[in-house]
Amino acid sequence: MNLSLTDDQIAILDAIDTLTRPYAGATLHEAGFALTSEALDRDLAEGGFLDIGFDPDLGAISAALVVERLARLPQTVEAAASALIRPLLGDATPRPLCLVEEDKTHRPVRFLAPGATVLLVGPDRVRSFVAGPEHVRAEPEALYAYPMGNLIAQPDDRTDHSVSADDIRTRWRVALAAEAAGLLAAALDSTATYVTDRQQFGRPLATFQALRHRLAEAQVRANGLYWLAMKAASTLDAGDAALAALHAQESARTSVYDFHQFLGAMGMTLEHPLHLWTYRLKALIGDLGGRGGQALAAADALWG
Amino acid sequence: MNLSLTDDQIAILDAIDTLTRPYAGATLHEAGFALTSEALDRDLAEGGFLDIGFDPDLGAISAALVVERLARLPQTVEAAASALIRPLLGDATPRPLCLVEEDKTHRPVRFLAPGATVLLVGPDRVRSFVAGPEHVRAEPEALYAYPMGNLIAQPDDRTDHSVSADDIRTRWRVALAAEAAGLLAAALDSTATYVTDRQQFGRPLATFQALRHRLAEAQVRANGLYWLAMKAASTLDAGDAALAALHAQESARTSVYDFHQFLGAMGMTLEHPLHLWTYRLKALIGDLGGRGGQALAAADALWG
Amino acid sequence: MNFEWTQDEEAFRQRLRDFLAATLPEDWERFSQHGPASPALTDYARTFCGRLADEGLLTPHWAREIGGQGLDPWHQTILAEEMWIAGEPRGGQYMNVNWVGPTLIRYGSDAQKARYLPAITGGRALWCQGFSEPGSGSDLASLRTRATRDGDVYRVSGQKIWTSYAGLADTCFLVCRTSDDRKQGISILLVPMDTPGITVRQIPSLIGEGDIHEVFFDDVVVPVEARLGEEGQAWEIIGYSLTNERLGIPRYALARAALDRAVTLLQAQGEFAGEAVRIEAAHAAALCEAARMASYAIVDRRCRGEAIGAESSSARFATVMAERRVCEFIVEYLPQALADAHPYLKMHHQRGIVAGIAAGAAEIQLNIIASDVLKLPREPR
Amino acid sequence: MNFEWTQDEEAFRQRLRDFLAATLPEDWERFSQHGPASPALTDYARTFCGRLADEGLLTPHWAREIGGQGLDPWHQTILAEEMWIAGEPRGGQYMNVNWVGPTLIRYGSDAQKARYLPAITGGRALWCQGFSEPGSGSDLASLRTRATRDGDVYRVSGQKIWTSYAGLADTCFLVCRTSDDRKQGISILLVPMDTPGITVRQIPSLIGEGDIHEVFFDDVVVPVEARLGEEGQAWEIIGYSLTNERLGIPRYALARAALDRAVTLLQAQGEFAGEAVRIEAAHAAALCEAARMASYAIVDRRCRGEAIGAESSSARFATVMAERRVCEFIVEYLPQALADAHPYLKMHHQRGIVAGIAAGAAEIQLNIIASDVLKLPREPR
Repeated sequence: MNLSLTDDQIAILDAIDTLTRPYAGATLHEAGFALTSEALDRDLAEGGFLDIGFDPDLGAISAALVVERLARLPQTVEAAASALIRPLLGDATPRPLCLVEEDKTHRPVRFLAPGATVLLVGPDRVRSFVAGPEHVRAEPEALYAYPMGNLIAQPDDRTDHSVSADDIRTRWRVALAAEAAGLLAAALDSTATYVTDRQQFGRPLATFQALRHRLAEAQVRANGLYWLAMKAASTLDAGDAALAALHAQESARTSVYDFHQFLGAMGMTLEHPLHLWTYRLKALIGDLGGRGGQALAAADALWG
Repeated sequence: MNLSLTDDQIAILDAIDTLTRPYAGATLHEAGFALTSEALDRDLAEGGFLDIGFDPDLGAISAALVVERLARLPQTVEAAASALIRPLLGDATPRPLCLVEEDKTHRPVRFLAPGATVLLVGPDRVRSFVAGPEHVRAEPEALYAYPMGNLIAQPDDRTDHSVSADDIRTRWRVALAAEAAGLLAAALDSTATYVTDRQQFGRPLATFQALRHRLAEAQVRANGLYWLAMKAASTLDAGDAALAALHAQESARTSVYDFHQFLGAMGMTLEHPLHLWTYRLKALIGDLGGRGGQALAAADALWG
Repeated sequence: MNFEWTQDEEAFRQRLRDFLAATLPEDWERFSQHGPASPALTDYARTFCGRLADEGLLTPHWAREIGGQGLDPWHQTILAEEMWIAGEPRGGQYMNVNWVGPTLIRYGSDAQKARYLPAITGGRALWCQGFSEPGSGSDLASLRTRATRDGDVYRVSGQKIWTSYAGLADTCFLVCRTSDDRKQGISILLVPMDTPGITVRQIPSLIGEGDIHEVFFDDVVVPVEARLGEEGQAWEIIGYSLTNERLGIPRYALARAALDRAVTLLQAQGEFAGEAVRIEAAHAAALCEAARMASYAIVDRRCRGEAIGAESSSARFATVMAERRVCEFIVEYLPQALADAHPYLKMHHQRGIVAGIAAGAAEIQLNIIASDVLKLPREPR
Repeated sequence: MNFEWTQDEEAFRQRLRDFLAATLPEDWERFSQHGPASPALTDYARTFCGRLADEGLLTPHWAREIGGQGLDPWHQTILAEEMWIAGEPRGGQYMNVNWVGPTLIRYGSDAQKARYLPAITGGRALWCQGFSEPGSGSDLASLRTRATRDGDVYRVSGQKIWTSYAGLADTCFLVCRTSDDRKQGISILLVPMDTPGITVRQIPSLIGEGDIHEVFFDDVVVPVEARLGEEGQAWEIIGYSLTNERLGIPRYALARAALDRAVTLLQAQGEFAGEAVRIEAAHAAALCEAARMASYAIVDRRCRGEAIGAESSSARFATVMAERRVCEFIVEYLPQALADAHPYLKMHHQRGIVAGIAAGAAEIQLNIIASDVLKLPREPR
């Protein structure tokens, strides 16, 4: 076992840090609830960072590292599905790639807009189509910090993919866990900074033990999630992926509440960026049946 | 709505307090893991305190108050099933009354010993028999602070009871919730006393905020459990009973760990009485399918 | 112990439900999701509260001599539950009848009562609560907005933040510093919001339109007669107000209603069959009912005239646990509830996430429980 | 990143498993449930560790020049996992090879090494750890057992508590006070347990036979040569020891093994079909694997020669979470596991409940994470 980053991985992450540095310190005053950046999306795509999973030498583990790192930015980019699932579909698949459970088409879909690829994942089959304006109703008021759209219609003509739906779900779980790991780390970091600066009762909030312990527990979860996600990306084992996604959704649930709580009323505003990470985490909690869905998948994989 | 105790209820609880006062301060040095008292059992039975549920004017709510109060004692007495379930079976039923799920006879049974009544509760039927020595193997080493026995055989001749198994289960849940409420209150009280006295880092443990908050949350749970248990005893509604039992098992799970944690190594000894309440709580957590069982019963009752 | 509602209590609840059904407009749910502080709802609340007053349902729990009907705390609870479940059509006026009015009645001068109570009991007033400041949230005693005595007036300068309803309120219940003593140096002024020198800025928020604000006071002149109670009496008065406010919002009731609504939707979609979703729903329901019963235990004590102390913090925290679990249930199993299709559930989520923060952070409640219910020795300061 | 075991690592694990299968007696599981400190297991451990030593498996992770084979931390981890999963047939000797030996090697005099190391590497030694006192548990620096210099000897008086293995140990790793300075005034003495003036009392416990004791020191004479390191160096030495101890017990591995065992039993009984039980088992497994990976991340850093700091506390707390959840799963779904029928699971439960308390309470780990990983400002003292 060797958990060090390879030289390639170090180089990729360094390049991402360089490319994204201008975006990391975004001011939020004019931002909407879902902060996006077309320029960032274009730069990442042109730099090939979302195609790393196509390279067998780099593989899903390197793609997962990219997804985790990008999720820490205030701006959201559709990276997780593109980097981890598109390699099973082919590089001609238009981005963004929107994952939809076949029986949950009534839920708002992340990044859904005309031109996006909709991937319908059923129990036993995987189909896709490119959305036109007639298939989509934008959902600008949804309380998630992703751009969301509703799927209001589907074309008759959908592409059947000769990939296993189980493999897609495994990679979906890896993508979810890697993205959640980055979101959780960024939210924790943002919260830790706030409570270090914010004074109450004559001392920084961060000096109150109850809060310290809850943030420390979030650190333990974020750290565990990072490693579970990376392991699952490396093995692409169904059990590893389900455990990672379960830990992601459970950790999101427990941590999001605390982070907003520690920001007090500031956590209710759009002037502090915390919601950009926490409300994205909320949007991931219901994927693939929520914690129950991941747990059952894990139990199947682990114990039959 | 009127949540005050009636004069009768006040008189009963006062009488119990008087009767049990000599037992409340038991020294533990010579006590085994499961602290019992034949004298206490006899005094309670002879005083009619375990038959209160037979009196329609007092009813299950008064019986539940008795069960809750008795559960606070260091000594354990088979009161919950006798006080709340025996009224459906008849007062000629020998005590102790041992509740057994028909498909879980391989689990150790609280208070099971020769002479006890074993009540086998199946999905649709309720049967009983009086255990003889040939049916029981004592389980003195089990890590529960109740006297436990294993049911190793059953007689062919069992009494069929013309009561609804669902009604029995509802009362079982009420009994469990009332007993857990008393156990939880006593365990919390014992822990609060210890951390108030115990000094670390030059101050009482109880002055550390993280611990204070976790104990305060246990107080919130204990208080909620008390009221849910009493309400369920009053209404004998299947949904109320399932919610109370669910809250009991969930609160037991979350609180027991913390209480022992706050006692540090002292919580690992038999010289402090905490385990008398906490390990009884552990023994209640698996009843009737555990939290999942109560939750599903509650969902059925609430939403169909 | 009797856990059944009396016939009278049942009838009162039914009367409220009938009134709501007859009064609220068709599109109420979509309309109300913008939040109780939105301009539209604030405007509507004047109509609604006027009708409530006409029916004797605005302040029925107040004493008869001050315009109420002297109904007991159970009725007050039923009133609060039905209004909150309905999406609080009283808007910000719920504060008036829950604690602003009672506080004015207890501490106000005759002139203050004469000036402010009729608008409250008539359903026309809107107050805002000038408590939190940028540097003092939970630590209220550290507030720095200064009221300097200058003859017959105070000159007020400073800043408040997180102020609900400030954009549309007519009067501010303002806590400010009149001397340097931490707790004995703060006083309350009743300040018309159109007084020159007051500037309000709305803060964009997660929780609803127009809900939170910054309020700046720049040498605002307030007559001494506008002071509520004595100089330095604010700490006592606020304690009284908060006790009322803590019981003011029966969040457990809306949380349970939202949970039931979510379950109904899931059932309609065939998504309430698996054990996982049913178990999670039951956990949420258990916490709602535990919070309800903990709250009822307080109401019962109030009915018996007993002092309500730290136990109300226990009920408050139970409610925070319930709100949290219901919000989590809905996020996990009905994510579309946070979108346009389900305004009632979206409204619940927006209000629910505030449970642990508004009116005394959850952590403060835990401190109070530890010290005053469990009687643990206090933390060193 | 490569998450696969190397062939060499796999082979090492298999060799250990083969050794255990060939060496442990038939009735090992029933026998081992009495706990690693029981007389029977302590006795057996001498035989077992002697055989381990013969096979070169007792201290393979030590450097070659001190009797080891210089295997890397991955091999040390595999060794610890396989032993702990097997019920720790090394008994109390696991402490010797994990931290007593390495600490002696780093801080001991030549005479101390010559006296104590051969018994450790031969599998014959049993140490106890004289740290906690009635008045100082987590707050080690407040200890009061006094060692007073008197010419060439120290005279030791005081009391230790919660001392594992004290009843049967041959030597005590004793922390005591040589001056009044809180942290700089404590020193370590290596004290034979048969020294006159030492009295041991076993404390009846929840966690296994012979596991915890009180040890009384009444004017115990200890030669100055028995001091480990300098006077006042104990704080530094203990820091070094604890860093090793924190990684010493891979509780996540036994927790996961116990979970798998419990699931197998439930499957055999037809009780692993419902969603509820499967979901709970998966949650427990996720925490076990999260703790495993957090621990492996530390091992990996050790392999690269990096300093291990506060991150080990994060791995420790992850392990506490995992142990807790597995214990809770078993109590809820397999309550018979805490009884006579399932000695392996009973053994796990007894050891598992200690996870948050032994070797630095879980709360201390959280303090360390807050201060040293998250870099939050410290609490006031």
